[in-house]
Amino acid sequence: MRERLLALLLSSGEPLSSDHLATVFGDDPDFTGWETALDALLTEGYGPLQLVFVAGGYRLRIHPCHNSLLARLHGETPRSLSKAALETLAVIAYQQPVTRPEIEHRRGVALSAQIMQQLQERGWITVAGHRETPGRPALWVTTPEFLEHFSLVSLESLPVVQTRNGGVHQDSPQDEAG
Amino acid sequence: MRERLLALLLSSGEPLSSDHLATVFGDDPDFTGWETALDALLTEGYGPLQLVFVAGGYRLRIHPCHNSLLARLHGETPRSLSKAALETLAVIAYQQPVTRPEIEHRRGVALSAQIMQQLQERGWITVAGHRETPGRPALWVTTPEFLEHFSLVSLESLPVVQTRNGGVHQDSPQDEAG
Amino acid sequence: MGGAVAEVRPPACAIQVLGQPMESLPDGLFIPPDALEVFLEDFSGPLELLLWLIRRNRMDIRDIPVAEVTRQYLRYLHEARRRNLELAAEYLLMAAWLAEIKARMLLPAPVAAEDEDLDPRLELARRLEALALVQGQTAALNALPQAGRDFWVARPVAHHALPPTPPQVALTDIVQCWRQLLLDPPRKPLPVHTLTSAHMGLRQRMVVLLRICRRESRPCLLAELLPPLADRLALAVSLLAILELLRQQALALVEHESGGWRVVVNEQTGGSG
Repeated sequence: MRERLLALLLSSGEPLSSDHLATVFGDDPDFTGWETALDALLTEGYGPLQLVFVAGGYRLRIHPCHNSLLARLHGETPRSLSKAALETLAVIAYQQPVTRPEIEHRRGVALSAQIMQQLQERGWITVAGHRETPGRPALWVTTPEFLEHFSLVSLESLPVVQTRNGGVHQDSPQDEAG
Repeated sequence: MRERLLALLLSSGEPLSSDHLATVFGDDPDFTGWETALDALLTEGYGPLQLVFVAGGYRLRIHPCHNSLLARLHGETPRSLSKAALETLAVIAYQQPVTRPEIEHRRGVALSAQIMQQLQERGWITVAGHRETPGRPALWVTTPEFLEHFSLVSLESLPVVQTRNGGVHQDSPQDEAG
Repeated sequence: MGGAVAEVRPPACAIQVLGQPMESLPDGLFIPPDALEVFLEDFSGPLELLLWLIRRNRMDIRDIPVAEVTRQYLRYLHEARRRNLELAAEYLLMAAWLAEIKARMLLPAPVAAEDEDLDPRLELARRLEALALVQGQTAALNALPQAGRDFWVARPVAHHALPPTPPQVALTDIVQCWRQLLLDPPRKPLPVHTLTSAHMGLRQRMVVLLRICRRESRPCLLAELLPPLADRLALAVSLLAILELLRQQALALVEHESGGWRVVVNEQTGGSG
């Protein structure tokens, strides 16, 4: 019975209401117990499928655990990051926790809200708190997803960057801002 | 792995080719063995689903054992094509690329705009260019949706129709018209 | 038995008149009253009617007895006209063509010519064969398993909103970018410095604001406290200063009797400062 119910749901492009299902199954003794099968599907799902009640009817949905795989099929083709976004990400990665003014200070240009949003949507940066200075600016850090995406065990495994007149970059901008 | 493959196939509204699947799965070690899972699905299906190779890709269908139940939901043979529309479709399928005057010549009657529109609305035919003759008539071809609807792997798998003293029908009407 | 007719089942149009298969009709052209129109409508055009006549008479497309076929064809036309049925001009055109072929058949064939090429029936035979092929192909197509008739596809199943595709960035890009920033630090004035510069300092602005509020010693509108003709940065700093003073409870917001809010010095904490 479960398979018959699934056959109906899978072949339908729109949610099926209980009434509609009842009409299809009718009083046919072959189809007794479809309500029980429906309840079972709602709680247990079926392989990669979940049954949900939405818009007055039942419809199937792919279990969200497959989202990242589906994104590979349906997602737009990956684009490269803009230079501004890349610089911002680099500053946050190496200087975290860091405030937005500090990022601007480091890059020498104002930072558009769009870039921060883009990096946030990627799940690579997040706010980890606020600095207790006037205005309480948000402190930006990289996320575990960032580490995972770039196959980093921890932030310590970020490649060390040395410059000839070393140490300049160690200046924490928060000292300057404070 | 089978469930992941199913998730992809279920989420897709069109057949997925091996190449496309290979691109999605990539070299990711998490997804090794998807080819084996695909073969298993082809032979065993999955519950009420069967996997078929059609229009150059893999597509899930409801197992035909549920057909009578599905007919209850969807109604028996909805909107079947008129004889004229079916003949027009056959001419386009077998003679493509073909112009409208050539279709009319083959069938021996004028072709109503309505029929072409109906076939286009079903997504079965489309214009693939223009013949470089006076008036630049549109060249009609069938679409992948046509293949899928008629369970064809490719145009080469259209059933061969022969006349008893064969060969005469091979005269392409475009030669006559051109 | 005719040779060239496509090897398919009976004519693609299974002609039925009032439920009776047309094949069972007597040869003497008996069409039930009111059925001729239905009968003719079943044909796409004159070519198909002709093909049907040839098949019914078991004639050979390659060797059509034109006189007999023409006779039968015209009987249908006359019958239709007698019943005031409107026939497409194509039907009359076909009749003219048949008459022409018949006339040319009566002419003696030139001795030297290859009879194949000069057979006046050749073009008609070609057209009929082409149509027979189309009918065969149509039948073959219609016999294929069709979606919604012989099988149903699994409709695409919905999924959750998908995570955005990660951009193509390598770790080396980030490292390289950071190195570049270190090697080539920006030379432009820095926004952070602008904030701490003497005339724009937040702390200084807080002091000024607190002084104004104390001097006025009345609830002030927010607009009154903001510097007139100031640029965006100065406005932002002033607003920030007010917010900071509110947070430190040196200033307070009070509801005014005329509606809206006013800023006053908080006498409990900041008033004496």
